[in-house]
Amino acid sequence: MNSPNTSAPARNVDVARHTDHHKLMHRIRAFETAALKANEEKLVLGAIHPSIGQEAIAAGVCANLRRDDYLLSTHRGHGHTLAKGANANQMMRELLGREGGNSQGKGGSMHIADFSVGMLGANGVVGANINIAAGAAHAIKLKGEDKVSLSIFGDGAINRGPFLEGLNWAKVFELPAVFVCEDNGFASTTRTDAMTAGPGPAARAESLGIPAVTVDGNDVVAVDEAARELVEAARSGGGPRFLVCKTYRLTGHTAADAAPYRPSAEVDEAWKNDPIARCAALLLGAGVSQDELSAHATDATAEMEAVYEDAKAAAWPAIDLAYADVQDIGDPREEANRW
Amino acid sequence: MNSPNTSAPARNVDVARHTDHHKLMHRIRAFETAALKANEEKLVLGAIHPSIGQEAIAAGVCANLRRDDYLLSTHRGHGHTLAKGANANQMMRELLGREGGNSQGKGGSMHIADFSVGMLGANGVVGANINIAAGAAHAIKLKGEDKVSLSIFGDGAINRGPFLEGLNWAKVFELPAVFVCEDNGFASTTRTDAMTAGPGPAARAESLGIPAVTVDGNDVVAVDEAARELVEAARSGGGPRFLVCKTYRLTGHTAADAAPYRPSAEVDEAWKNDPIARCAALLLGAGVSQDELSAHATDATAEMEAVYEDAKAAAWPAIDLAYADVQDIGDPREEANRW
Amino acid sequence: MVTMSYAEAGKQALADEMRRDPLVWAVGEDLGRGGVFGQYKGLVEEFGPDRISDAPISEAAIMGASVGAAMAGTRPVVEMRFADFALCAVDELVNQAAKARYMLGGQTKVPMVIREPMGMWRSSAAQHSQSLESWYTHIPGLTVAAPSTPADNFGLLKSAIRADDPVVYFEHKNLWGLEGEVDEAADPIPFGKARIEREGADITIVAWSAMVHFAREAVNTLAEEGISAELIDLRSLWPWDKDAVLASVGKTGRLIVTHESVSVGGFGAEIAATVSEALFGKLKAPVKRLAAPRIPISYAPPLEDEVRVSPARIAETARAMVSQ
Amino acid sequence: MVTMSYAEAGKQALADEMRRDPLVWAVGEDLGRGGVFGQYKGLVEEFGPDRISDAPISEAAIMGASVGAAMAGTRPVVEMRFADFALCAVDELVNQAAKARYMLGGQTKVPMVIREPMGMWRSSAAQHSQSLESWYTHIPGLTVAAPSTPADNFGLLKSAIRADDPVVYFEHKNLWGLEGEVDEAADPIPFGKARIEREGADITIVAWSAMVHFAREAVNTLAEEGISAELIDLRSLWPWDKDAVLASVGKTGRLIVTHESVSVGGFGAEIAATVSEALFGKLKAPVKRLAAPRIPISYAPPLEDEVRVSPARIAETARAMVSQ
Ligand SMILES: Cc1ncc(C[n+]2csc(CCOP(=O)(O)OP(=O)(O)O)c2C)c(N)n1
Ligand SMILES: Cc1ncc(C[n+]2csc(CCOP(=O)(O)OP(=O)(O)O)c2C)c(N)n1
Ligand SMILES: [Mg+2]
Ligand SMILES: [Mg+2]
Repeated sequence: MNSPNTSAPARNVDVARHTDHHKLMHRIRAFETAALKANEEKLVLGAIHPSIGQEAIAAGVCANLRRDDYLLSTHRGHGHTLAKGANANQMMRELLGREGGNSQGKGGSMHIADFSVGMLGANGVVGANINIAAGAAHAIKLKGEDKVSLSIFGDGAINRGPFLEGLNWAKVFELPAVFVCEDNGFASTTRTDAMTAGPGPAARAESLGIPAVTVDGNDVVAVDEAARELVEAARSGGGPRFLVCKTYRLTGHTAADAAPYRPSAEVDEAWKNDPIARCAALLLGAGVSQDELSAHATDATAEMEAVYEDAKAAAWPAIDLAYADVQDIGDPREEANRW
Repeated sequence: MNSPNTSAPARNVDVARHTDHHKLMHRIRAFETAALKANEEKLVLGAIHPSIGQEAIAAGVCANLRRDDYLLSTHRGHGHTLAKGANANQMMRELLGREGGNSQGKGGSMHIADFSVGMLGANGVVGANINIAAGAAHAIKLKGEDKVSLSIFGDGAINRGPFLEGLNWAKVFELPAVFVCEDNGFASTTRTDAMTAGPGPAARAESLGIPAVTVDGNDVVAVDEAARELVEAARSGGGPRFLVCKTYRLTGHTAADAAPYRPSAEVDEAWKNDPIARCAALLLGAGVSQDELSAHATDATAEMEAVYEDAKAAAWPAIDLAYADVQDIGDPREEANRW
Repeated sequence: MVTMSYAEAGKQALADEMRRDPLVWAVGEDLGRGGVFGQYKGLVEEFGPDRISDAPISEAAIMGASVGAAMAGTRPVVEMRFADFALCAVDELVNQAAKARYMLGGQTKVPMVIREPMGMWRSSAAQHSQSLESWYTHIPGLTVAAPSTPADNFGLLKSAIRADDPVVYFEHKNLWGLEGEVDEAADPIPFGKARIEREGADITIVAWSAMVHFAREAVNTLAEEGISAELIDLRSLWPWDKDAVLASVGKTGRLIVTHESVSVGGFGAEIAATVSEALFGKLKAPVKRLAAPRIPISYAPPLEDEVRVSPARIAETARAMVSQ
Repeated sequence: MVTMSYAEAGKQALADEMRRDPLVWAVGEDLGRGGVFGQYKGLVEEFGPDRISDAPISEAAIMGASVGAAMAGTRPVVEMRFADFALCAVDELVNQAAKARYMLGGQTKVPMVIREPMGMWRSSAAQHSQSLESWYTHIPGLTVAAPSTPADNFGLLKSAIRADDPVVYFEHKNLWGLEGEVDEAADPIPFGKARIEREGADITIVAWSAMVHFAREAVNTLAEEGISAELIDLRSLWPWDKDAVLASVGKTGRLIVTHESVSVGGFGAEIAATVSEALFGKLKAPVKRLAAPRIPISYAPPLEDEVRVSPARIAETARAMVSQ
């Protein structure tokens, strides 16, 4: 599934850029580690889907997006959202259902969104973000803007109808849309290849006239470079593009899933291919000190522990919010039909 | 779109088989001609979608199906249904909403079906028959039968989600399913290629691991030969197969559509490629007399005129049927909630 | 005041709003050739194919892409062709469009209009005839409208396009050709305001969409017999004009709710339940629902007609209630 | 009699029916590993992967293929995982499964069970919490069930699997772990027969699914205060046991209908409208619906709780009605 090769080939290393990746990946990992702790402490209330092991995709892809570009994500969206520039405090508050969460505690992890940085939402329905992203790209085209709209989804999503409809749509209208498939080998407890016919996501995209590139999704440099080209092509009027990132889900499907359906040796092996360690090795080779690299980790951990403390201390959202933002027309309170 | 070449290359002509095709195509044409007349006389009550010009697909494909194989069709399904062996009298009665129609007048043209010959229904929802056909194939596999399930749909249907989901399903479960796309260049008033990304139906099927063959759909011999191989492969456990038949819709989308959105020269040109004329030319070349060929036409016309007369004379279905076959549980009459 | 058809009124409203706001656009299958009922005829010539946009046969994408396009600042008008086909895009409407604003804590709104031609249209059979308006009244976040006249189609469609949230907009297929007076300078008609089509003292009849016209026939018949019926056209079902209905039934003491869709689980139940509760002890007769039996819609006319509530039946019911 | 959980009862019923009839099979995502709620645990070991079949994430194909598989002589049990995801397959359910038998003039039946885990399950938010049972009561051709106990889940699921037409089968996510006595030798429970959970004289409370348990709490509280409430568990909503409800309300003169789904357009409206009409002049108080406000379901517990009807609120309402 993923390349077990942890030493990157010799290449020109952009130290500043990859240092940013390294920091960001640590921040994502630390955020999710804190979220898992919060989950154990029963302070996260709904399901959370960690992206541990997949951080290179979030970092590498989003490094190529502007703040005003659009991003649409999945149930496994913490990393993407952080990488797009969302505020970690607001995100953690959202996961804990507290006041000051991005969505005022009304959405939680599976609906994480931050419109202030162009992040238009994770989604609880597999594949639903694909058409929404195509539509955001449609708006960009209609308004004559130079933004792109990028959606990230899993390898399980490619079997849903909206995958076909959304990609066809983006190509028919030649929209500035980029589709990124995180191919982590699993859809919940099922190995994806058992339920996926044919050669996979890239071939499907190509059959719809959309150029597709496949990369090692645990190599942040490869992801970054591929994404740069694809985003650029889409932004400059070249029509939609497709990126497949091969990776592995190091945790269970949700925080509650111990993943007994796969051998631990497989997981151990996959840990050797940890994208953060690979990025660190690259930077070390390029002359960055181990101390500095370690500092990224400890800084991230400290940041996210504070983020968690902040969220823990936050109040519940005001009850009135239950009736806010339903729709402008009609009063939902009047319709409560209670005694 | 379709090959304008009306003279078939020299080949070994199976006169008996192609004579059957020729007769059948004339019967389909005559049935629809009668239906159009019925429509003009306001005796057909809902929309009808003629398949005039596409008869070679119905004939060539269904010649390779057994009576107990399953067929699922579209809104444009008269030809397929006749070719599967349905009774023309029952069909015309159905189109006129009369007693003795296949579905007792409850479905009409768009829901034409004849379970006694394995024809499980046309469909009013574009693309919906694809999943249903995959499911019938699934049942065949579960029951260990040697049937196949074949669905026919248009080139517009390949942009609907069920196309992806149904083909993926059939391949994942290696089902005895054959998918036939009638590529007639139009979806209602819209040229399909304007709304279809990428190289088209065959490439999409192949991206899902399903072998696909493209033929001139106005050449009944080519359709027959290709279908034979594909049906055989599916029947013998080879998994699903895909057939694209290039053709042209000689009439409007429905009987009510004068098709002003296309130049008449284009239609005139397409008439030169009439599949019936092409088949006749082939048989003539193989020694069949013009008289015999003409007799096929006049016999078919006579048959279908009688069919129309029979339907015209038939009574309306009994009112009680309105409440029959809703479901076994619960009485719909009781729920009429009328005074 | 101009005379125009129901279809033309819709077209005129859309064209006006598209002239007024460059962010309004329409998308659906075959729109470039005027739409299947001609309700977009000529618009592509004025607005071009980007704003009167064709679409692949991809209802889920039409709906889902419009959600994204709405979030990204445009105002899509979505054409579903037949209300039945909107069932190919329910996740996009119910799980996405309707919930996004709330679920995302007000970070976005989803201004879109979903046009769903509804209802029985001679011998269209079970997959091209449905009226499922009650479904959408049950979904928080959605507004639901069902105009019965050209003037209402003009005024309500304008409101729908200007609304900042998704509006499910049911046009009745049997009304496309209906002619009526339209004041082209009139303000948009707000949702939740019923139209008292006829004042009366003895019984109230509540209807919407095409059923208003059947009810009017019944009211005329009753008038000849000296029974004075008040006919209320709800115009929108969510919100619905509870005040107008309660005021009317408070006066007449009797209510018939009639709709084309299935009686069981239909919106008539909501109205009947609400009125029965609010006017408990003040009604002169039980509230009566006249709607379709719980059967799919047939192709053959005599069977199809079993599903229709006729003016005669409405009149008969009213007569019996008044003499009770 | 054996004690088992609601989830186990469903599993047991399915296993029994699969042993009895080799044409019964189940299909859905992750079934091979027991299903997301463990409700299929161990079944693949007994029946193999063809009959406890995994599926791609393709709800439309799961539903649509099952329609075809049912037409071709098998009896699929379709797992939708969350009722919300069934919205990705509404055309297949409503336009195809529900209508095929009728539309094709009785040439086929479509025996399939659509299992839809429903309802609020702490902090699952707007896309994983919905209760849309009223929708399906509105669709001719569909049977709708919503069991509240292990015994009912056992008996009703058996009936659903043996039924020759599509049954939309709502299991409540909050009930999976609920334990109860099940008679494994009992006959399947027919649809349309309510269970009188508690007899009473002063007021009738009608509920289904998880709400039965809230209502029972309220009934207990009321009993301590000397108010005798009759609690009816409908078990199936289509058909629903009108006779039992009318008999009960005929006796008590008062009715509360309570459900977890949104009040507007909910099935409570159908019951309230029916009872108000049938028992006109015989009621001691207006029929009261207690159900959710018309808002999506929030993630944060205090906001989510705004959607819930509590036992306290049911008791309070009953108290007020009885003292009226
Ligand atoms: C339409 C739909 N069906 C099923 C689910 C349940 N579900 C949630 S995540 C998931 C697996 C998704 O797999 P993939 O797309 O590969 O993403 P990953 O979890 O691997 O990131 C499933 C089946 C859902 N959320 N939506
Ligand atoms: C889901 C759905 N969307 C739209 C329609 C309306 N419609 C009926 S036929 C048709 C065109 C179909 O084109 P194609 O699949 O190429 O078949 P053809 O008519 O050319 O045989 C359309 C859009 C429908 N029946 N179902
Ligand atoms: Mg995956
Ligand atoms: Mg076509």
